[in-house]
Amino acid sequence: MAETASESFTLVITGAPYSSQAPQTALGFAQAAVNAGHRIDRVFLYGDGVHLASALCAPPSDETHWPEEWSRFLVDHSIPGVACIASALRRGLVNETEQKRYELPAANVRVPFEIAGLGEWVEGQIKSTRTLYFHAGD
Amino acid sequence: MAETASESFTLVITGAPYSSQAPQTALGFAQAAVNAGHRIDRVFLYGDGVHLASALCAPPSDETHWPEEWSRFLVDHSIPGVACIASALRRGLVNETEQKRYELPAANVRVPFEIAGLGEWVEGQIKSTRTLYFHAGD
Amino acid sequence: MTAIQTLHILNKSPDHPRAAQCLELMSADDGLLLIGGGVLLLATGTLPTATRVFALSPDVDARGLGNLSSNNVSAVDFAGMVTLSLQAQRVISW
Amino acid sequence: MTAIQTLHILNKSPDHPRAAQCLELMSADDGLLLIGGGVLLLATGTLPTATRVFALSPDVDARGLGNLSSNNVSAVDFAGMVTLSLQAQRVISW
Amino acid sequence: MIDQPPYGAWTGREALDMAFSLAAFDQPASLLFSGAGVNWLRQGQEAGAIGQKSVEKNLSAAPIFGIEAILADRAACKTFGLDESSLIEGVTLVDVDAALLTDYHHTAFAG
Amino acid sequence: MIDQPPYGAWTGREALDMAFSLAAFDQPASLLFSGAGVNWLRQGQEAGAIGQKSVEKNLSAAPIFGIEAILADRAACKTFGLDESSLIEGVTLVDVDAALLTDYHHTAFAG
Repeated sequence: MAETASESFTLVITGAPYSSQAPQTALGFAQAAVNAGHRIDRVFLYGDGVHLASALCAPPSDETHWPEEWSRFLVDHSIPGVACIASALRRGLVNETEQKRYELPAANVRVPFEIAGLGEWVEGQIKSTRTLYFHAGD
Repeated sequence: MAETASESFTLVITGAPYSSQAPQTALGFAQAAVNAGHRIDRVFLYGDGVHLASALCAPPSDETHWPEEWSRFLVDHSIPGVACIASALRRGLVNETEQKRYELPAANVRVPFEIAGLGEWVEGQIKSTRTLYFHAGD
Repeated sequence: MTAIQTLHILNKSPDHPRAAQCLELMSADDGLLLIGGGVLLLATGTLPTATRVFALSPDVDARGLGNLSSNNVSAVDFAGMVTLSLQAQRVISW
Repeated sequence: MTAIQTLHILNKSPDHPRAAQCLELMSADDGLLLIGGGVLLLATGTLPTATRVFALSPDVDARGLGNLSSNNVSAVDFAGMVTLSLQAQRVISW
Repeated sequence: MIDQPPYGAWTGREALDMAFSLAAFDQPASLLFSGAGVNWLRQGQEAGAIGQKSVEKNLSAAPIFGIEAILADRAACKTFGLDESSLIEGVTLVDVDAALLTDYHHTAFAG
Repeated sequence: MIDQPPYGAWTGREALDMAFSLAAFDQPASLLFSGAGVNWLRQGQEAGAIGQKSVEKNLSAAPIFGIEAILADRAACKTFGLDESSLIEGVTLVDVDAALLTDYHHTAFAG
């Protein structure tokens, strides 16, 4: 009996948590993809989506903590999470390298998210079976 | 000859910099209001507008640094800048008080912005001659 | 059931200009998957008739539209969304 | 020139549902101030005729619409926007 | 005034907070749902399915907290297939026109 | 694909960056402007007036950097009063329909 071929995805999130539903829908999709035996090559945060990588969100305790949920999922499945550097620097999302380079008072990127260029998105698009985008709705 | 009566404004910014034009338009309006001899009682950041209070934005050097421009304007004219606490906590904007309370790794609110509740907006709306909103466009 | 050429994933409310463009640019052998605010198309009664239409269950339920789905609309969960996105030749996220 | 009752400040592109609602809800004694993407209404030729219309110059210039302003539209700068917002009895920011 | 559909964006929720805050400070406030925003008022929303909270409870509590009225644009309700039987309780259908707006001193969107 | 008007939001700019990035990695890419997005292509934009940069220069450089085509939806151009004389150089007017989309492997918006 032939096994179901394992496919791979690149997911691009362009909507911010607590502003759009994009991170929530993307997580539901990612979990289902992994459960079905597929691979997620990379999650790429672009535009307002970079806010998902914030280490400083403190939503009310009865609301889902989307950055935390996403971080845990990425760590559990060893999936790279990458925030676009141009989007991130404009929007105030920086890791320690960027903090030093731009002499900023703090860093606020959550583990395991990294900061990198659009090349990571291009590479994902070439490599993965499908690239899906999760945009803000309205 | 009668002097022009001095009026006062509360400005509410709900659109984020580098995502919407709202902070730019609001600054143009605020500068013109001050130049005309009017008072700005308060600038209130709500929803995605709280990102204007970020201390960590590092836009390309040939783009306007909106958080910096706004901070300077507020300091120069002793105008209170207030980010809504509920919007800010969800979106990862925290000062040192909130950093401690929620045990977060850093604080990222820029001087002179403060964090406070919607009561500040209600008060502004009652007190000022006009309350204007600067929303994201699309 | 023939293969889906392009799967159009629509998360915009029916009054959003991008929703109109998405509906305009679909072919008969394409599929339409409604997610997020896009599921409100189930409420306006302006569903395309020539195309297969799917709607993401959690989004349908969240918006209280569970009993509006007609026979022309198939409810799918996230697993179904994954399958659809692989079955189709291409995916466009509107 | 009679007083402006409500000044409607519109920053949404003409294809945005809120732009349509703004235009629908204006009275003849109201004023319309186009800012941001709202100035694109100067390009579509669907300006309201019963209402006084203003457009914020920097936004008009940024979008290359400087020579489209007809006689029915008054260009204002930020100082003019401040004045208008105080002259009107109420302001609605769409 | 709430014209954005539920759950996809946070502005509807944040507009509710604004209205409740006005009421808490004894300022008269009403909520007007128009356009796709009327979908906030549909009965039977199960927002838990997408990890969010339903606002149905908040809206039911609105009169207790001093919100004067929950208004819904009749035409928009019709567009989205909503009538008295499918709307949550306590909603008043109105024809939204220029005259309605002049009944209020301030009109604001949350975003 | 760019369907949002210029300067009010950053997505148009970020879509350009995506296209340039594809070209930089030798991936074939074209830009399609539709809806209110066609207003990015109007001659004589003076974005300095609002503290932003015009994209006219970037778009002129697009062919040099390997962008295959800059397409604009004919119908949208008409809606916004744009014709060959008011468009920047290098733009090809097309009728956007289902057939056009099938010419491309990937179609993406920046937001």
